Amino acid sequence: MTLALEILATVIMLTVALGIYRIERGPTGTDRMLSAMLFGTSGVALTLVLGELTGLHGLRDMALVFALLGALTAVAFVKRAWGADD
Amino acid sequence: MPWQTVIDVITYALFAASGFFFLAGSVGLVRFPDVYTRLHALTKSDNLGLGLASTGLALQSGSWIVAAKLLLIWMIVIVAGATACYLVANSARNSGIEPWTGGDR
Amino acid sequence: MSTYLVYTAGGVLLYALGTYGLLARPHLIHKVISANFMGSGVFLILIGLGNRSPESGPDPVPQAMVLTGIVVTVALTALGLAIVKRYYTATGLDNLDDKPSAGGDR
Amino acid sequence: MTAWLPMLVPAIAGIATFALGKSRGRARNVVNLAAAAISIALVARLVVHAYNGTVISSTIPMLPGLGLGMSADLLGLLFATVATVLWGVTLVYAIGYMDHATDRARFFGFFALCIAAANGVALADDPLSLFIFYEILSLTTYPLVVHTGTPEALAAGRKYLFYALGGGAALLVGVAWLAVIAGQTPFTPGGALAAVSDRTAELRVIFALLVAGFGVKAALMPLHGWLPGAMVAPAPVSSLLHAVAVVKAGVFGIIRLVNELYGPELATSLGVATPLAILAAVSIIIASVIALRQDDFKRRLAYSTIAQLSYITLGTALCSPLAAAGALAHLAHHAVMKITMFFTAGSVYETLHVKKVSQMPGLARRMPLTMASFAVAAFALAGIPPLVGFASKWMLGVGSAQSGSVWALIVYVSSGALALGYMVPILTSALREGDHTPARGAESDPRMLWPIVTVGVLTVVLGLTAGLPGSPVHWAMTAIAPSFGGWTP
Amino acid sequence: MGDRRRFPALLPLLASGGVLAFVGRAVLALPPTASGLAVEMRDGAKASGIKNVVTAVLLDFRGYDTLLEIAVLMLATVAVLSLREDPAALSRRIAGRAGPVLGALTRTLAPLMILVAGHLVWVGSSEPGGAFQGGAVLGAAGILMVLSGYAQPAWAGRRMVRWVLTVGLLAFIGVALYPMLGGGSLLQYPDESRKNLILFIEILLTLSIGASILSLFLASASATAGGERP
Amino acid sequence: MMGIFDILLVGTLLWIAFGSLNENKLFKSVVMFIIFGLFMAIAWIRLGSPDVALAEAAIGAGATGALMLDAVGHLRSRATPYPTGHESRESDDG
Amino acid sequence: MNVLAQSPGLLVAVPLAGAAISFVAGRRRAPHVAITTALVVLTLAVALAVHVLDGGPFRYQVGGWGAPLGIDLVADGAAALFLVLTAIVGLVVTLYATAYFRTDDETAYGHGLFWTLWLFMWTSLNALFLTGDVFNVYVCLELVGISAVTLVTIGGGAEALRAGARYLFASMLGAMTYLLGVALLYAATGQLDMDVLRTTLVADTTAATGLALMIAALVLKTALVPAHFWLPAAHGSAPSPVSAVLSSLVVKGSYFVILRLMLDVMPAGYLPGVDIVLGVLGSAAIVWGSVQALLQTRIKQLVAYSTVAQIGYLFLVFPLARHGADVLTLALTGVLVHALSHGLAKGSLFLGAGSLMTRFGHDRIADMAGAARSAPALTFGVALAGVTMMGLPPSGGFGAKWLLVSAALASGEWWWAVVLVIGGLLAAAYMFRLLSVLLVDAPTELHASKGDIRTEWLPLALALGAVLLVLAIPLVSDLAAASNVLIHAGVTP
Amino acid sequence: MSETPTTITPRERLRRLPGRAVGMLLVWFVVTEADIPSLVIGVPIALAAATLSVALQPRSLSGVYLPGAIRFARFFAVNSVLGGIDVAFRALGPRMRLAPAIVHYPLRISGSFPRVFFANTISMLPGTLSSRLTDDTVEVHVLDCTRPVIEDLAKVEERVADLFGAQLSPHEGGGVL
Repeated sequence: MTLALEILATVIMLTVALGIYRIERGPTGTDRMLSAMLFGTSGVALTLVLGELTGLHGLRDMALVFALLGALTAVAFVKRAWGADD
Repeated sequence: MPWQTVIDVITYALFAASGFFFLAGSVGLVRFPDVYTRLHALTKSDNLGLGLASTGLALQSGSWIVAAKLLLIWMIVIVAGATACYLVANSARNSGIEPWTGGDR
Repeated sequence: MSTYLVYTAGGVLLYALGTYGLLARPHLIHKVISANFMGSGVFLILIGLGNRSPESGPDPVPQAMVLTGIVVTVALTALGLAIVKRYYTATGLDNLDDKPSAGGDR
Repeated sequence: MTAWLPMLVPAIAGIATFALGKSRGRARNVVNLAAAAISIALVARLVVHAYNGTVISSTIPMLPGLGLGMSADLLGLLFATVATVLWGVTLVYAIGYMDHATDRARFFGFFALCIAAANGVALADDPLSLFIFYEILSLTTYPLVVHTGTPEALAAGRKYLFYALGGGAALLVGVAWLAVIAGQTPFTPGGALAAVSDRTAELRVIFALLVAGFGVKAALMPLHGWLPGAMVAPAPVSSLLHAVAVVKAGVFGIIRLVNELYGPELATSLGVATPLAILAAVSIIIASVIALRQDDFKRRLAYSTIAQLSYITLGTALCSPLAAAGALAHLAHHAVMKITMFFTAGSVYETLHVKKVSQMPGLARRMPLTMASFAVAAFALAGIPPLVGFASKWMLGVGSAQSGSVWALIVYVSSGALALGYMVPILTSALREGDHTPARGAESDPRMLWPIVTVGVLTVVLGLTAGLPGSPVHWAMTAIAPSFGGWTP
Repeated sequence: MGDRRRFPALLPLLASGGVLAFVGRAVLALPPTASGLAVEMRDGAKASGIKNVVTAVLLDFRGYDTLLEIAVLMLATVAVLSLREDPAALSRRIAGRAGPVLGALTRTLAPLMILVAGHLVWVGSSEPGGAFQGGAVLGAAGILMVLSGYAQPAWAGRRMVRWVLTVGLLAFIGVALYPMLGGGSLLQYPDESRKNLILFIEILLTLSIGASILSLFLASASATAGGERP
Repeated sequence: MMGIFDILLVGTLLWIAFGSLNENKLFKSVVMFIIFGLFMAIAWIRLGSPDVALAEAAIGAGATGALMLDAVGHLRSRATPYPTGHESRESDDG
Repeated sequence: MNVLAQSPGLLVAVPLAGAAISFVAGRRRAPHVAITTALVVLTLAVALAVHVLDGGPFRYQVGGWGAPLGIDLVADGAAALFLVLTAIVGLVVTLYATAYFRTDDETAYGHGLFWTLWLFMWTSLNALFLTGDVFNVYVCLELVGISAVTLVTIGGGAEALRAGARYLFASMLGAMTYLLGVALLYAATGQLDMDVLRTTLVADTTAATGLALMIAALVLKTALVPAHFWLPAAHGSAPSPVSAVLSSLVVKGSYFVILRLMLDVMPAGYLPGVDIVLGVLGSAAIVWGSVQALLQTRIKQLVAYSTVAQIGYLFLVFPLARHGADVLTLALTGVLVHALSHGLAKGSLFLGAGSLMTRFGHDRIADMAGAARSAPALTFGVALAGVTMMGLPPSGGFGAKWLLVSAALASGEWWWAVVLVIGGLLAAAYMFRLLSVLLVDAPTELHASKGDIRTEWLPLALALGAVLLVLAIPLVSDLAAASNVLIHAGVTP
Repeated sequence: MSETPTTITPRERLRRLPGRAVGMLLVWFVVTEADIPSLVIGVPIALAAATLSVALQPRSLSGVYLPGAIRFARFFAVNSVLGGIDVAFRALGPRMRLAPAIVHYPLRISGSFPRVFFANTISMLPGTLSSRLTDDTVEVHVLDCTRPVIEDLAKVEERVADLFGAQLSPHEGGGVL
């Protein structure tokens, strides 16, 4: 099971890293925000998997926090930095 | 086949599927031509990937309350993700980003 | 290559990168970001090096220090951004070199 | 505590003057005159004690291992007496002179502080204390030099500061170095450095530093540059400070240095006295020659001052008892003579706006009393007996001959001749017929006239009484004797 | 900071390169195992009865650091408040309510955030969590409410908000001073009430930290941006 | 396996940091920075510091991002005035 | 409750509580809170000094744990001196600020939050002077930094904001570098308490690197040349009471930590050459700062550059410390006296400059003629402060210069004395450049408006304090003898 | 689409509080993973959260219809998986089969919350993404306009209406942008 979790973690890590390519490329600010949003989901998953892996069950709270706050960045982007793209 | 092994096998499958969807989401994010299509990739696959991974983890934990908590997390992610998705798409529309309709790619 | 060393090395690189950014990037927000990178680099070094005790697990003292450090960094970041914004309102500049725009946000 | 009072009373008067502000002129005059009277009384009391052999002293701790000490010995009291008495006289003159000037509170305040500092210099018990008051003196003089606020006054002030602070810096290093190698070294007749006399190299450097420090105020060439320019200050300032307190503080420092810090013996054996003497001799000749060619009245007096101060330095540097005593006596005598002259210069300027020797024709008739006093002082300065300058010059000459320095005697004699050379033309110019109409009634404001007459008379009286006990000459010999191991004249 | 007209970024490059070499050498010179103060701290934490060692270090052993850290946060808040523009101008700019989608999100998430913040404080003594984490979530809830128009920037300077901002620090100081009455030193909690006092402080601190983070945002959310442009 | 994960994570961190600074587009830098904070939180988990991770997550995903984006919005607001054409179409959400 | 023994804890807690209360008290009542706090803190600082004089240095265990588990505060003679200095300058600045910041504009001066920020700064300074823990120093430094930066910007205006931003980034760079140093030091030694470090520190690359980084960071925070680039703008464009505090106290805070690290924590020669480098940089600061001050045309810039120069003196103690206990005693007492006298005099100068600027409505030195007549007390205060700056007797500055010159001469390294003398002369040059303008005669009707009694006389009071400090030197040297630096160096008082 | 400005009395708010508080307490229970002692602080916090909830959303959450909810959940789960698979294959396919378009869908469902719910649901389902919600229409971005989008959306709308126990008027049709 550990190995499966480790592989899953690495894969998720890889996907998030892939998402960074989108920030690099853009072309609009909105495109870049997508990567931040990607983390809202992948980060939760990564946290949960790592939490299971390390036996730190308290990390479920951290996943909860990620989930709760994940949208905040997008909201802030839309409400405060809107138009701050290319 | 002992019960635990069954669970483990199911978990492996769930994890594999989860990894697949995460990967697909990211590939979509990279490959899709415009903001709106990328948003599709992001919201659908990743939420599905998270759901599958959570299910796997819930199975492994073998505790209802933990499963409930994981479900709660997933639900929150879905609600937040859908809203964020709407907001971003909306702002993209408002800022005049025209959807890609094929052709120039 | 042990885990702690990977993160510590990353921390050192991050710190150096932050230093460079803080000194060399003219845009004020870049400077704020750079300072944050420096902070994160230091935190990585602190906790990375605190992870060298195989029998007793990670050292809690660096963790406490880093928690304090994070709070302080947040405070500094908020203050920095507030000053940058006021400065921009007052002068229309986003750098300290009197250049109209130090690279800007295009 | 008593030893502090001659310094503290003028200081308090100065602060009180500031506190009274610019409007309360009468109160200010009362305070200052009263302070002067009290100071004179205090000094007199101390003199009586000192003559009876009890030296009142007191030290308070200040720096680690070092204290701030005051000691009312005869040597110091001579300078203190000169400063205090002439302060009283000058105050009267200044009240008249400054009648219409602005910022009088500031003027009189710093004036009193200057005297406080001068008394501090006089009674300081050790190099550190001396240095401290010496620097205070520099500082409190600056506002007086720039008092008029004109550009030339500011330039002169700048120059003055440049020299004074440079000298102060040299002095600081010298005094600190001395403290590092010898600790607290209270002035002792005959020398206080016996314990460390083997560190010759350091002691030579320190001597040079200290001479450089005191030499600035003593206007020892080439450190004299500030003095002629500083004459732009109001006349009372020039008279008191540049003829009495400030420059005398410099030579007094040299006297303390040679006689009571190093001691004549050590100074001779280190070989530092002779270069000092030569420097002083050169200063005398050059300054006298320059004085000959000055048309500006006060400038001529200034160069005369430079020459006369070097008399004292030379006499001290000869390390001969009689010359040293003569130098000390000349310190007092020159003060009386020079103050008369500066009073005259100020009076002439304030009343008739005469600044140059060439504008003087007719002056003798216009201001006979003033010019008579000036004439007496001028002859005294040239060393004409029985006036006051004669006695000290005689001692200096004889002393230099006794010490085997015949060249010094020649310097003294020739400069006496030069003094006549630059003083007599002033008198002849004043006696000539000119456009100044004779005065009806008072020649100038009586508050200016009478101080001049007083010091003029003093010039004569002190000359006549030079042989009596208590006269500056006797006093100087008594004060100097211990430095030369019980020498009796 | 460096002359970038003629030597672009040469000085910074040297500085960071120097740091890299210098620190790298120092890190590599370290022995691969060391325990620092971990053992002492764990033993100490056992004695103090707080299961989460990090929390024990933060609020007990090095509580003084935390006191000052809270002061830093409050100070930064005061600082940002002092830098804010005219409050009247602010509320003119930021008006208007959220739309239905964002509003629904806020209405759903904000109460949940409060729950989670409370939970983080509660578990802080045994699990990861604590006042700062809770406060951060609380602050985020506040920010979300600001962004969706449920909270007004003009509140930033209000007396009520000031009180909330301060109450944590004041309580902390009070608890820190309290042992002095009995002859103890600053922050020397009495053994019998240690846990409760820490929980008490943490709860109030969470409120203050949340208010701080919200105020940091409120006070600086100053000018036109996003949907609020004129 | 986790060795790969660690190196991937640290490499990504450095990549993000470098990308954030090696960039003149302010908004990109800021987004990179926000992502950076989230990756740091993961790094803390790997270093066995869940408390720090939680703090970093809470602050990185919440306050810092919002503050940064607000600052970007502010700095953009005057440098290039917004086109005014959108107002009529604007819904209250965006 | 034994106030004397509890004074270290109270010296931090009281101003912190004051800061919090002043925040909730609101704009009108905050000044009263600040004045009350100032009086209490002054009392506490004096109490601490008395306690140290009576019984020598003592440690105060916060939380009762004791090092290495907890954090200890260290109350020794040097700390007591800085605390008392802070309290005195703090009280005067507080009183001055009640006049200076009086306005009806609600939003002026940071919405009336000056008081809170100032009390926070005071807290952090007290904490910095007392702390015995290297990580706690970091927190304190950040507190100082944030409050200082904000106070610089509190007057508003582009110049102040620009200076504040520059200051902030310098401060960030310093803080992060310091923390990196702490990280390495902790990794190498596993200790954070300075006293434990002192007894356990052994030769070690990592620990040495850490300490070197810490010192470099503190040097940046102290604005020693060439890390002074942020100071003149920050100190020059802040409101005057703030400038006074920054120049007279804040730079001393980080300097004090350097002093502790260099002379107390590290064994002699632990970082070879660093003491010389610091001395040389100090000398460079003296010359460069003074020359720059001489070239300034605006009054506060002049005073700010003077700070750059005066900071240099403080660093001469390090090369001198290698020459045995006697020289160390002289040099340490010298820098302590210098820190005190500079603190008082620079406070006076900045407050005086503020009053002059209010009076004239501008800050150009050249156009300040006639000040001596329209504001004699003020001019006198500036002059007295100048006397101390120059190191002329009778003033605290003289005592400091004397002690340092003596130490230099006693060590045999006379060139430091030359630097000191040159510094004094240059100080005289720039101070008299200012004074000579103030003394110039000029029509006074233009600016004859009466200043508030506080803005006229408080600068003079501080300057008088700086001058009269010369009489307190025995007391200072007693306290210096009760400092850990000297006690651990084996000096018996 | 603003809410009707009917005032809600404090009494009404108070009446909603217990229900919300119970709900919150339930969430608390889940969040703390059934930690009983935590109720000491959980009860007041749940009350606080409920108070905030009521303050933000004083209106009743318009009674969810339970059988509808179950039907909706099943529908959502299946379609969400389908949505994921759909996008995944489009993304990973060698030639991305994309034919995006903007569709305006006239809303039939009423009430603020159901409409938002509908818009969010659209975003989570295969090939659709709501991008603007106005008073009477929802603007939807579709990945593949070759599919019968309007019909799909109508089906979703029905499910959502079912969830809230509401009836829908017959459809008048929408259009592709």
